[in-house]
Amino acid sequence: MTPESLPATQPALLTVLLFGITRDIVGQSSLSLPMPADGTVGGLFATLRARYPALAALRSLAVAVNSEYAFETDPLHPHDEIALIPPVAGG
Amino acid sequence: MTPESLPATQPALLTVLLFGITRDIVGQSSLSLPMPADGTVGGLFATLRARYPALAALRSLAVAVNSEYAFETDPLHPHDEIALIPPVAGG
Amino acid sequence: MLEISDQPLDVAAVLRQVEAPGAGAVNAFVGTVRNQAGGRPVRRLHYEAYMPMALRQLEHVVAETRRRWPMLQAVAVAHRVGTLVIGDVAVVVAVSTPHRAESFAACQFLIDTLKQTVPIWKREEYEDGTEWVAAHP
Amino acid sequence: MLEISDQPLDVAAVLRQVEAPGAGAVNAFVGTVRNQAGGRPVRRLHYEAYMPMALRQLEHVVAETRRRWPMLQAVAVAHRVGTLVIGDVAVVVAVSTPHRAESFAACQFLIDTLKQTVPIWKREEYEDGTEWVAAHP
Repeated sequence: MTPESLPATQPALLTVLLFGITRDIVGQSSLSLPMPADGTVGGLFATLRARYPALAALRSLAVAVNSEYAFETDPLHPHDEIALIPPVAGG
Repeated sequence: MTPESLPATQPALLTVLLFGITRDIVGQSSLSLPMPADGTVGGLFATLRARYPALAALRSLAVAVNSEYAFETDPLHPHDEIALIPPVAGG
Repeated sequence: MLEISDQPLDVAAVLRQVEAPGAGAVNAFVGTVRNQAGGRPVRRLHYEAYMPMALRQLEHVVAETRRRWPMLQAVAVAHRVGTLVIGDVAVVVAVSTPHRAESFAACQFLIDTLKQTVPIWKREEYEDGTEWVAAHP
Repeated sequence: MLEISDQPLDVAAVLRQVEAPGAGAVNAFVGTVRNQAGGRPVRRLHYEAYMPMALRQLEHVVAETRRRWPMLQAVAVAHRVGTLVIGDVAVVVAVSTPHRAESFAACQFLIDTLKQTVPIWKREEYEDGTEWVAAHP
């Protein structure tokens, strides 16, 4: 085995829950994604926008970490509950 | 009979309904009063204030004629339904 | 529905009156008897209305509300008279409109104006006496 | 009481939650399903919530409302999820306060903020398709 293939060097996987129109855009209700290189919410946004250009057309898009709205600079951890929050429309 | 005692020269009587604190002030739920000399709501106000000085202490006092708030210059007629309206406090 | 009644008010029934297929928003105000007024414990309230002037003036209030909010779908007002105890419902005002903001504004205008113009009076009963509310400055 | 439920909402039950002996004023907002949206006939609505984030955010909204209106006595919110037809109740917000004006202001703030922050989505179903409400500019 080369060092590159050791489990310790593989990026951790994040699970991202999808709701509303983001579930329709992605075509599934959750995504498994590698931890972004910078380990932040902003890095995750970049990955998602690159893979799913339709997300850019939404009125707004937020990321929630453990049931709270997150800032782009917030760090992500492998066991966080992460969700993509398209424009809400309760009431 | 002198002309003064002829029925035609006696002033018409008005009935004034009393509610809330005005009923307490007057001590009865309606009053029979002569038509004021000028035949207006303002004249009736003057008669009432002279007889019941406690009315002047109220926050406001209105006269209603036939279920509508009346102006001081409005004329009164013997068959009008007249009421004294102290400050209202519904709700 | 405009009602002045000496029977207990049914809040849910008043709300049902304003349901309408074009109305996405209902706002309701419910006024109840508080246990105190200005820090003084209240035991009971006695409401009286001058009927039919109260109903007439209520109609004027509703007409003016409709004039200001032409999109108003339905209005219902029920006011209690007689003797009420703490927690009893004294008044219910409900309106329905297509959208939310108008429902709040119209309902608030309606109850504010009702309190200013509809000939209803209330006498508060305390441990040691009674007083006509708002009678004196 | 903060509730997100796939069962029909009982408006009267939500109102009863905010009764309080020190509260003279109750304001309630009821959002129902309209028969059209922007002139387009609506057949049904499908609501979904991200639980438990929705409950957490609802708690934040209530906490902020209490911070702004410290005299608030009680608050109750019930939101429906699942498939709703015309006339169904989607949301009920009720607050009680000592006086009238605060009840309107606090209730309006609560529903306005709920709509901005609580992760609930709705998809309108028309004769010829469906659309996620507010998703696009």
